Formats: sequence, C-alpha cells, structure tokens
Amino acid sequence: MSALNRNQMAWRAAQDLPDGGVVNLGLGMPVLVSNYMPADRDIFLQSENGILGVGPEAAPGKEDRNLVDAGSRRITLRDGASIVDSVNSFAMIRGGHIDVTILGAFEVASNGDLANWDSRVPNKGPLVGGAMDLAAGAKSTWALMQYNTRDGGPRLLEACTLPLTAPGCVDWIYTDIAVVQVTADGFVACELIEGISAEDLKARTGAPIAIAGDCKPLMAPALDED
Amino acid sequence: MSALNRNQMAWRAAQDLPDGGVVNLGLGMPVLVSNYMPADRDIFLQSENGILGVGPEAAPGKEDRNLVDAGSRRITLRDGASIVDSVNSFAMIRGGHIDVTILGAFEVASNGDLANWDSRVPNKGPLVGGAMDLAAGAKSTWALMQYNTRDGGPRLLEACTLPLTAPGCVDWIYTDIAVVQVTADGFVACELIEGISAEDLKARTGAPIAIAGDCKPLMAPALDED
Amino acid sequence: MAIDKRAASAVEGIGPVKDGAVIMFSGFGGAGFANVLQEALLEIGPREITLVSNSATHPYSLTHKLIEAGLVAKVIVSAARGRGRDLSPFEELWRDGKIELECVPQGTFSERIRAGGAGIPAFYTAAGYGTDLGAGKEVREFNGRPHILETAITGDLALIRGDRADRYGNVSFRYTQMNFGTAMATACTHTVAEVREAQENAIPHHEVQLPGVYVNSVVAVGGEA
Amino acid sequence: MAIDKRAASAVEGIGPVKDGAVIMFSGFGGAGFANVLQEALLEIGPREITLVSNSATHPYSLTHKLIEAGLVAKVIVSAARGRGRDLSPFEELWRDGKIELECVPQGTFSERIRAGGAGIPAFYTAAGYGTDLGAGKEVREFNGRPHILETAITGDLALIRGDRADRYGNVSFRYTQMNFGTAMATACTHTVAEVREAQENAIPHHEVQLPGVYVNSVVAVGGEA
Repeated sequence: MSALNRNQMAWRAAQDLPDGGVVNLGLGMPVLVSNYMPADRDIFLQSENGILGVGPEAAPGKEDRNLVDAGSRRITLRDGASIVDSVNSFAMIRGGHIDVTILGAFEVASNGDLANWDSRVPNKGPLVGGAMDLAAGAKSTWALMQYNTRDGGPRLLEACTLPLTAPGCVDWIYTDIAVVQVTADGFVACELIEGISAEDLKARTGAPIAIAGDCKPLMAPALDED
Repeated sequence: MSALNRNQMAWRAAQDLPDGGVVNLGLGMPVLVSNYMPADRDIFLQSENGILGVGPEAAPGKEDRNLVDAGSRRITLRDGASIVDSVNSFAMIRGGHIDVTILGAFEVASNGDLANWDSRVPNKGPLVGGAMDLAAGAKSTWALMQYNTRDGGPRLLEACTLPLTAPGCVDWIYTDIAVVQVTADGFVACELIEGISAEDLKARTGAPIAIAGDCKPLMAPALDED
Repeated sequence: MAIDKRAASAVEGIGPVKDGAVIMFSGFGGAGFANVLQEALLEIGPREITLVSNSATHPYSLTHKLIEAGLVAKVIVSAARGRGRDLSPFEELWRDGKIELECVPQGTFSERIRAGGAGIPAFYTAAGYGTDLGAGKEVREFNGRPHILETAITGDLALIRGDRADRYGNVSFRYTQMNFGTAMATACTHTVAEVREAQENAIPHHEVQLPGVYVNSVVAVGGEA
Repeated sequence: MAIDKRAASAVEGIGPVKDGAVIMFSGFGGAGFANVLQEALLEIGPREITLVSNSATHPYSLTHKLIEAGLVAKVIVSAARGRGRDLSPFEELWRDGKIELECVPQGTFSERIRAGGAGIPAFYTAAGYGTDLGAGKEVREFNGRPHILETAITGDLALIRGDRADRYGNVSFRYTQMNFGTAMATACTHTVAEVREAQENAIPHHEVQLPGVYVNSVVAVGGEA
C-alpha cells in the first residue's frame, strides 16, 4: 500500500494503546487518535487542563464554554470522568501516572531525544504548553509524525537539530511509512509499508536503523484524509 | 487578682484575635480558646486535618466519626466551612495563610525560639504532629503557657533547654501572670496581674524582661477551672 | 463583624494596584478568564506589571489588551505565540525588546505557583532538563535521573474566574474553569474572584473548591451558567 | 474490557505483598483508617515492612497490631507516642532497637508523600529548620530565610479509606476522611481503597475527590455513613 495518510497514522497508533490505560494526546495529529480507539479497550483520555476522561466533541448547540480540552475544543465527558485543577493535572502527568502520551514531533533522535515545540520561526513567540511535562513525565512517549520533511529530508536523526522537548523520552515512532521502536541500540523498524525496501528506508533516515527480524507490513484500513 | 486559671488564660488570648482572621489552636490549653471567641468578631478556626471553619463539639448522639478536629474531638462545622485533605491543609499552614496559631509551650526564649514538642521523657516516642509546620508557617505564633514550671522554675529563658519547635517564631506569650511580647530587644511585659511587682516578675523570668511603659493590669472575668 | 467579601464593582474588588505589581490571570482554552476584572484592571492602569498567565496571547482572554496598552513589562507564560504567521502585538513588542519573556513548561508553571502559595521556595523537577528552557538552571541527580531546580512564583494580585462564590469568599467552578485559578489564589497577596453568582448563603462545604481564606474579594458579573 | 476495579475481598484487593514493602496507611483522629484492609494485611503477613502513617500508635487504627506482630522494620510518622506513661508496644520495640523510627513534621510528611506522587524528588521547606528533626539536612537560604531540603516518599502499597467508590476507582470521602489518603494514593504503586459502598455506576465528576487513575482496587465493607 502507499504511505499512510494522517487518519491512517492515527488509527495505527491507536491500535497499540493499552486496555485500561490513561492516555494523553498532544495537539495536532495526535488528537485524531481519539477517533480510532479500539472498541474492546476501555481507555481514559487525559487533558492537561485537568480532565481525566475526555469524551467526544460536544454536538452543535450542546457546547459548554467551560468544558474544553487542551486544544480548546468544546467537548463532553466520558463515563467515569473527573476534573482537577492544573496543578493536580500536571502532578498526574509529571508523577508518572499517564501510561502513554502521543505527541507530534519535528525530529526524534536515535537515543530517544524529542524536538517538538520550537521550529525556530523568526520572531514568533515560543509555545511550549505541556509538551515538556508530558515528555518527561509520561511512562511512555510515542511520536506521531511524517517520516520525512516536506523536502524529503530526514526527521529521524542521530541528534536533533531543533531545540529539545526532553532527552531520551521517545519509545515508539508512528509514521506514514514505518513504525519504529527506539531501543538502547537505536532505531529498529518493526513495521514497514509494502514497496519500501530496507535500503529505501535507510536512505530516508538520518541515523542507523535496523529492520526487526519479525518486521511486519504496516497496514491500515482505508480512511479518508480530513 | 490572683493568677489566671487555664480558662481565664484562654479567655485573655481570645480577646486579641483579629476580626476576620484564620486561627489554628494547638492541642491542650489552646483548644480552650475556642470557648471564648469575642462575639463581635467573625473568626475561622483551622484544624490541621483539613478543616477551615471548625464549629462547636457535636452534641451527644449527633457525632460523626468522620468529622473530627486535630485533637480527635467529634465536632461540627461553622457556617462557611470547607474541608481539604492534609496536603492542602498544610499548604495553607506552611504557605502563610494562618493569621494566628496559639500553641502550648514548655519554654520560650527571648529571641522567640519555641520548645513545645519534646519534654524528653525517657523512651516515650516523639510526637511532633503539626507543631513545627504551624510555628514555621503561621503569620503569627502565640504561646499560651504557665509562666513558671511546677517547681517555680523559669520557662521564659535566654535560650531554650528543650528541643526547639521552630526558631524565632513566638510573637506573644499569654500566661497566668503576664502577657509578654517578644520583641527584637527581648521580652516586654505588656500586662501583669495586680500584686506582682516588676522585681517579682524578673525573679521569675530566666532572661531580661522589660516592663512596657503602658503596662496594664492583666484581668479576666471569673471563670471556673474545668 | 460578619465576613462579607462581595464587592460592589470590579474596580472596588481589585482596589489600588501599584506599578510594578506581579499579577496572575487564570484561564485556559476559553474557560476561567476573568475578563470583567481584566477590563477593570485596564481602567486602573498600573504600569510595568509582570503578567503571569498560561498564555500571553489567548484570543479569548483580554491579557493582550494590557500588553497592547503598554502596561506590561514582563510575561511569565507557557505560550506566547500569536496565531497565524503575522506577529501579534506581543511578538512585536518582544522582538523590539520592549517586553521581557519568561517561557515555562506548563506543569512547571503551575507547580511554581502552587509552591508560592504553599511555602515551598524551590523544588526539583525533571521537566525542562536538557532543554533550552532548563538551560542555566541548577542540575541535580535524584534516583539516577537529572532534575533542575525551579523556584516559587508569588504575586501581588490574582484575577480569577469561578462560577459561584459566597460572602466568605468560598468559590466553586464549572467543569474545567478551575485550571490555574485555585493555585493562583493561594500565591497572591490579594485575590479577586469574578463569578457568575455571588450568594449571601454559604456554599455547602463539599461543593467548595477554593476555600475562602484564599479569596479577598468577590465580584458577581451574571451571565449564563 | 470495561474497567472494573471492585475486588471480591480485602485480601484479593491487596494482592501479594513482598517482604520489605513500603506501605502507607491513611487516617487521622479516627477518620480514614482502612482497618479492614489492615486486618487483611496482617493475614497476608509481609515482613520487614516500612509503615508510613501519621501515627504509629493511634488507638483507632490497627497499625499497632502490625507492629506488635513484629512485621514492621521501620515507621515514618509524625506521632509515635503511646498514651499514658507506660511504654506502648511500639515504644518498647523502639527502645530495644528493634524498630527504626523516622519522625517527620506532619506538613513535611504530607508534602513529601505528595511530592512522591507528583514527580518532585525533593523540595525546600522552612518547617523543621533549626530543630532536631531538621538536623543534618541540607540548609539553603531563600528570600533571606533558611530552609531545609526534604525528599519525596513513595511506596509499594497504599491502604486508604473512603466513603464511596465506583468501578473506575473514583473515590469520594466523608468530611475529614480524606486526610492523607488522597496523597498516599498518588505515591504508591498499588492503591487499595476500602469504602462503605462500591457502586457500578460512575460517581458524578464533581463529586470525585480522588480520580480513579490513582486507585487500583476497591473493597466495599458496608457500615453506616
């Protein structure tokens, strides 16, 4: 199959979420993951502004401007949800109580370093939000990202060139062409779309990357791009 | 008049509590202060186990074993009360949000050092509770204590002989024979019961003590001892 | 005298504000912005203020008006990026060196404010270690992991938004309206709560989310729940 | 699979406990002691445990039974004094050097546990400075005042008591029953909540005082409210 689109990438990451887990989805593409949660798993989505148990977006006319998620979307609560203040929300995040955070990324290094908050646009103000807290505090950090830049340059690197969000935090990388694990020995491709060879992948990667012995085809159902 | 009894001492301290203030009363004699709160002042009593707005003890048959104060008394709540957990209660105490704490004391030094938690009884376990937090955190610490030991020895000293609760914390001392302010220059008696001369007081004090120029008679209404 | 913290107006509730004041503003994503109080603050017009707010530029907040009016000397925030490619008024002032910026990870931001209210002058955290925002901070290893030292933030004035308050200053919030308001109220000398409804009768103890000890003044502004 | 944290028994809810475990017990003044869980722990019988509880000897708690049974190697407490002049079983063991004691100011005790659950390995506080309990600790001045460094406490197991819980592990408390339970639940690998009532249906969000993420198992014990 061809490269996954954004919805397919989100779908693929969603399939690996642990049953009963607490998951925080970063802004941008990661929020799409909430559309594809496996039906057989009971997962609580955490939002940095204090929600444990984010539900679907509110239906038109049913919105409450005081019930919003980290992306300012007007949402609903799921069954069993609770709400705390920002201090307690970040105590949850920083204290290691989030099983998985899925974050967007500009770059990931083979030691797990993540760069996702500052693309160095001149004179634009910084926006870090909760990214550093999530990357440092979650039990596991997954990056959801395009494998390459628009120009075809590598984003999986030996060392990040952009400012770090946190060192050594990324465990898994879900991309349009591969699912990559970050191990003590560096990148290992565990799933790869058909039609891409190991040599193709290595050429598109800015660091050594191994192909897992049991590397599987990366697949996703047909899902329209937004 | 003769030396104040415990209820009279508690009454005297209560007269100085600030209107609208938040006050924490230590175990023992300080709890008696709650019986004599001036009717014209709206005061919130804080209890270290998380109550802001302790009310009177519960009437017989109306007790709830889950509604207790720091002394394990089964109490009621006053109008406007709220309850938090121990972490937030001590954040309130340590963050400087208690206007006055009234604590019992074994000894007070002329620099404001307080010793009130460890009388060095051999082999008895220590019991510090919230005393150090209150003494270090309250805006103002008042000691409520007998002026002398049972043997007539001094308890207002140049330096405490017993283990400290906190250094330099005591502002006022309410006793059976005098009300004493702890100033940068040491002890100053501001009220003294009739019949005790400055020389008597100095003889009963283990540190230099000045008599305030406007020193008044220490008085209290007749109140039976418990 | 019976405690009654209900103020007749936002300006009265805020009271005088000195130049150079450190002022905290609650709010996240459209919930919990005390915009009536912010308008009043603009009217009071203190100069050279330090603005402590999660975002310097959130479109639903009026903090940007304070910035545009030139009242702000410094911002402490986790977000300072204007929407779109054009520079926001904040970004222009920042580019020109006319406003100081301290950018803080949001969890460190809220924890530093909580510390300010809880008598904790400093604490260690792993968040921000090894990043530009942690650069220059003291590093110390605990349990084999490096952490950085972060210090408390305290303020002169907190402007927060709740749903209901009572005359004792007890506040309850609607859904995610709490966010930074609860911590900011503990960390400032003077806290004003803008609420939909300010009631004479006490809020029941189990509905109080911010105890009255932390609130100096309550301003009712009405509106829908 | 739909989350359901309700356990059939206290022993099942607690599960296996290894020797040397650090175990936290909530409760203050008769409120919030998980005595059914404590009886079950006695039955499970782990040895050389560290007991983290406000009091080592509170008469309404059963922690003293664990001590008398010789299961406890160390206590971390703010109160360890038995009532009366005679020595309590704890005090006898302590005098004989058979049990280790760490006595901590109660606010430092709760803050250290909170830090353990919040990813803060250490913080500074003024409480305890200049006292025997602060002796030997690192001293550092902030804002002209000396503070001491205190480190986080984390545990393997928390046994807490609430009023109601739901199948998600959300807990609500009655009056002052919360005390240390909320923080202890955040600081331990495995948390069991003993409650009067464990319900199938979710507790409404605004009544949840301890979010289910912090609770692994819920044991209903009935009794009056």
